[in-house]
Amino acid sequence: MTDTPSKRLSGASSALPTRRQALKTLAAGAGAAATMPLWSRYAGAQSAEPIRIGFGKHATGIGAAYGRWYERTSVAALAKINAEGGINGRQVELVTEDDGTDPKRAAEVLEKFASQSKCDIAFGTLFSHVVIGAAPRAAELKLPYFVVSEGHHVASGMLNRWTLQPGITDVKSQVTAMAPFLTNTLGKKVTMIYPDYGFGYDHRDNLTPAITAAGGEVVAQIAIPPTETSFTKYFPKIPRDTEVIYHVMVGPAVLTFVKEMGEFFGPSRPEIFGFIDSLEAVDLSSPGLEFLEGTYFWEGMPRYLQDDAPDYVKAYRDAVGIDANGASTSDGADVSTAAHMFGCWETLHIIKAGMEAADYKSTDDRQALIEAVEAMTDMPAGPDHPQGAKRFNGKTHQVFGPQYISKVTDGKLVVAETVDYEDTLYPDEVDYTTMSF
Amino acid sequence: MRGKTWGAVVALHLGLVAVLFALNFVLPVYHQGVLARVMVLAVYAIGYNIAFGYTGLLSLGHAMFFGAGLYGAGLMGLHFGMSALPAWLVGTGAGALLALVVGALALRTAGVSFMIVTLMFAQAVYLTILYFGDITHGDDGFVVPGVSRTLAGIDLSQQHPRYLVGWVLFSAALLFSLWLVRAPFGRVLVAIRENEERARLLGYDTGRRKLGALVISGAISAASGAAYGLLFGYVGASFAGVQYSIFALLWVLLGGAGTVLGPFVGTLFMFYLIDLATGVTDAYMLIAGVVLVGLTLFAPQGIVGEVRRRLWRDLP
Amino acid sequence: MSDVILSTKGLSKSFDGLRANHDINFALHRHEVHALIGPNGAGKTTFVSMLIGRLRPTSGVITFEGRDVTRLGAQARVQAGMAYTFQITSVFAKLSCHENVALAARRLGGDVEAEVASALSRVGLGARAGEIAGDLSYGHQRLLEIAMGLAQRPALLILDEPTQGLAESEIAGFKALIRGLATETTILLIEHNMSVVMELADRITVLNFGEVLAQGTPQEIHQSAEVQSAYLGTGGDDAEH
Amino acid sequence: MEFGPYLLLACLEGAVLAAVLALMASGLSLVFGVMRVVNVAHGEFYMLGAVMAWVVTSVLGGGAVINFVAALILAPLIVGALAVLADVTILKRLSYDPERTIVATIGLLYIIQQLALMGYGPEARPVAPPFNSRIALPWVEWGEGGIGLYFPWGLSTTSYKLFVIVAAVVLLAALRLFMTRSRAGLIMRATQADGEMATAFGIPVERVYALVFGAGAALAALAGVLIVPIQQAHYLMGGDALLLSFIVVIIGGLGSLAGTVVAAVLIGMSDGIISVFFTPTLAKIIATLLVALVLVFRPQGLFGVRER
Repeated sequence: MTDTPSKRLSGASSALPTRRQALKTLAAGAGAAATMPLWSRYAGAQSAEPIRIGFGKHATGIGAAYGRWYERTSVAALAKINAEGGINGRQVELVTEDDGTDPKRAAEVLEKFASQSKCDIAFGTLFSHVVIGAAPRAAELKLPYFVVSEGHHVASGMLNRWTLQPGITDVKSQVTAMAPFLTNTLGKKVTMIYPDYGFGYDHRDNLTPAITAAGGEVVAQIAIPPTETSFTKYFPKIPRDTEVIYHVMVGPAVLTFVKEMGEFFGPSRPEIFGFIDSLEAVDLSSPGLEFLEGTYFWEGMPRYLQDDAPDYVKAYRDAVGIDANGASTSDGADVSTAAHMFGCWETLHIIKAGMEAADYKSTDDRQALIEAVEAMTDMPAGPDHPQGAKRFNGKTHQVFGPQYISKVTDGKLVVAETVDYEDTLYPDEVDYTTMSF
Repeated sequence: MRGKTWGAVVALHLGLVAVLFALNFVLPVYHQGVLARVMVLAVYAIGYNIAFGYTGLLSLGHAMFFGAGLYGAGLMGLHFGMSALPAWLVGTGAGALLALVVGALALRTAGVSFMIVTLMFAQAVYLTILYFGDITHGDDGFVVPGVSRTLAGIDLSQQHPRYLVGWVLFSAALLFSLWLVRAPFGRVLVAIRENEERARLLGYDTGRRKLGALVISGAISAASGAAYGLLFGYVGASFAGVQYSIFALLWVLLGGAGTVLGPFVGTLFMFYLIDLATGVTDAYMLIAGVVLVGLTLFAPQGIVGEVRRRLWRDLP
Repeated sequence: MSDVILSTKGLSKSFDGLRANHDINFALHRHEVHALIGPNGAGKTTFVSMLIGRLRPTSGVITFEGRDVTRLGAQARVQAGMAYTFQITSVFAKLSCHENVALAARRLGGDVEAEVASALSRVGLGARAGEIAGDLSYGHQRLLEIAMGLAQRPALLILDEPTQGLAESEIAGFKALIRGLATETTILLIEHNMSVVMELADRITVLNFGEVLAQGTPQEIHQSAEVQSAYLGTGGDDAEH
Repeated sequence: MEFGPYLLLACLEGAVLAAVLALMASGLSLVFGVMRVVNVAHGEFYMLGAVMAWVVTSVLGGGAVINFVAALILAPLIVGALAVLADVTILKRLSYDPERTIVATIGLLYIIQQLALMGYGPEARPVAPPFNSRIALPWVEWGEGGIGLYFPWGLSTTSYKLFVIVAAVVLLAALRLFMTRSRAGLIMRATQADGEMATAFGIPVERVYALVFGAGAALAALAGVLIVPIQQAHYLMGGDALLLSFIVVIIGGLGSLAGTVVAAVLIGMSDGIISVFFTPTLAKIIATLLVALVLVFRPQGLFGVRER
């Protein structure tokens, strides 16, 4: 993907999946532009060059299932933005590169965005180590880098002024928001099961004090290596007096994990609460998951269409192409990563809002874009923010939003409780706005 | 080798060094960045080549040396705020030390066993990095602090200083390996590769020389890892994983094992191959696989090796 | 300096209980050409392999230049002054003749170029210095082996079947070479070709079934009834050469 | 959980791992034993077995039992055929040179893995087990009224897991019978003992090599089919399985089938039991270092006899 846009259009005969989608995005935008009033088209024509957003995609490696849905959501969001006239009257184009879920490649991909494919900004990527590996390059390249990672690394101050996370909440706020529900509704004695690496430690380090603060107690912490493929041997470490099991696993073996947990407990299980990460992109009707009936999950955004869903949520789901069960409308077995991918949609809308606030014209305005986003605070729920009302903290570059707790009912996830963003806040750990660009 | 052709060889290598220097000022910014990266990684390949290409030690665990350099330098910066040069030296030293320990054990084996033993040791090193997550930040890795990315007041994260530091390191490694293969020590390494028993019966202590070669190889690989961390600012466990051991093998095989220029050519070629392949397919590692199989089948000598075979027999 | 450069006492080697060498007492005098002969499977190669250090003896002692070398590795013995040429050619096939010999000479330091030129020309390969060793004919590779031995300026040169595969004319040259060498070094020759043995050797040791059968001058060995009978059954025609 | 039931559970889990590992490692060991090459792509054949099981299941769309039996037959055949193809087109042309073969099979590893990613996708997909009922296990207890049985919390296994153990035992016994009693097995062993001699006796060594390579891959695929109802088929699942098989084959003594099976049981069981005492990552570090040291100091393996 090193050629210029004009070449790209003429060379469409060799169009490839990612390229084809970019083209579709463009075509949709062009069609929409034709229907708009003349002045708008004129404005668009003035700077015909589209705004280019580099999208680092987990297309291969362990993050691949997420990458696919992140891309679908992003393409859908841009189709909407373009149909509504683009950004500052310019069309927006997604330039997708595989980062291999690998930090080295992700850093290279950022270089490619900045200097080769002439992207205005970079965006994307979930896995923490990939973000942490790539972020220093973003700062060196002075390339705004909007991540959709849910890691705490942004708000912890580890990264830099050019890296922001305005579209998805971080694990620290998610976890602390769960503690009251856990202790008040499910039980006081909690056993945690989490992957034995950074993402799991975020859960361990944040949940334990939050549970204590809420009057409960973490009775055991069981770390499981991320490469593990069989889990039954870890379950005996769960103390007998456990009232709640809190689980969060990622990677290809998540289904095995949940299944074996069910087989372990049989009919006499404690209350079970999990982060949906354990089952993201996994069909709840998969064999072995029957036992999850009646257990609870954190969801970033509900996977199943809720009865009381507002119209903008329905519109969002239709645009992305997921059915009432959160699976692809074209393939019911292709389950989405609904709890995370909304972050791409919202981030792209924030980029639009930021660029318009900064009157973004060219890459010279990148700094102004960062400052414009830093100045944002409240983000009302609506078509741009279908997951719910949020507040952005410009100092920590981190957004705070609602958290959903859903119960498996008749094989579907039904929202049982919603935690508003006010209850997920925590003291600032960094002030990026004091750092130099 | 007669003096005249040696002169041409030196001219070729110095010429490459000069061209790379000049490219800093003319290349578009993306390719300049790529080349800086390739030069630093080519140093890793040069290190690997000394063990594999010249001494015949087919290791499947060199990522542990690269990782030792990366973490040795990065941790000094993260925990002690050490500046770039001493941090780099610590990293390089850590790699040399690790190579000494691993070599003392692994060199008791040969051939297939050596491959597997090095693979296992590297795996243990990788897991150790994960295990001591409190210090190493485990799987996430960490960003190298700015203070460690400064050399004599120059910010190494800037485009030109980074390129030039990479160039200095690469040039030093390239010319060192050119010198080494002509030096008596290097020639004995080649003799060991060709026929270890015969070399031993010429009175050479082959065990110690292999160990020496592995330590040099490990130190150079670590020098590359340390520089990589300091220049590009990120230290992570994936660099110590099995795939990066395979990469070194791949680059050297592709460029030509046992040639001085091969590691650079292989690294450069493979980088652009993958860079272009990602535009065509998500499964770009497929290209790596096809290249590996193709090389073993059709060009075991690699690119520079084929040049030597067909065109320039005295190319070292 | 003792007259005996190398000796063995009670040297034995067995493989899984199979006796390959048994209780060999052997002495090699300085500046002699000593031939080691015996029928196939008599244990000649096992014996020299222990001398040079490629095999560990099961029991017994090897003394070289007055020093017990039984526990030393091969390279240490070579450094002490032994040199060994392989029975099956074992040159560095991908390297040039020059580099092959230079590798042998370089360990000693000194004027390597002159040493290489001299060693190659002594075996008659002076004109082939630039050729790749693996491209040489088999006979020439054997000569290259000898040149590598010479370049080490050894106190003791062990030649394992050096004339195997050589043409008649080359054998003649080889004989002349060895005669010339006798003044500067000691030579232990393992050889099948009886004409070479009889012409070159000052003394001969005969091995049979892993034990010393006889020892003496060529004349004495030639007349020994024991040796005759040992060779009659197995390789009697060898003795007729 | 009390220590006794915990240990029993760890042993049961270890036995399942050991069963699958023994099958897979036997394939690796067979290939190394007869052909003297290390097949680094072996883990990918295991993965292909699992993926094929999913493919067969979804194409047939019959009942769980029929699907599973079909997968058990078809997947090893398909994977074995692919391996034979790889042998004929690649390994044969390398003359089975040990080092070049390793490099080529590393290439093969990436090719298979990435093709699986392209064709099958990045998801972990499940296959329904033919039967799967939870079996709670009792434990003895000395209570006031003497010895009593009770069912501890969590002490259970499933009928399918027990089936995997039994199936592996049967398959390994069959393999042993095949190698020792059948003519084909005899030919394989003759080739293993001395390839040149075998050629001299008119054994078509090349064909034997191709079939052995195919059979080794088929064993890995079989292991993959058996495991997929417990785990799921995923395109990256071959890596860890390969590493474990390496460990087993090395500990068991390269090329010795009996040693391989013993080592698989040892490694599988200890994996379950070590996790009782150590943190899992530390256990893995210790295990890998141990394997490296075994190769360094006892290259014939723990159970092998030193070759002269």
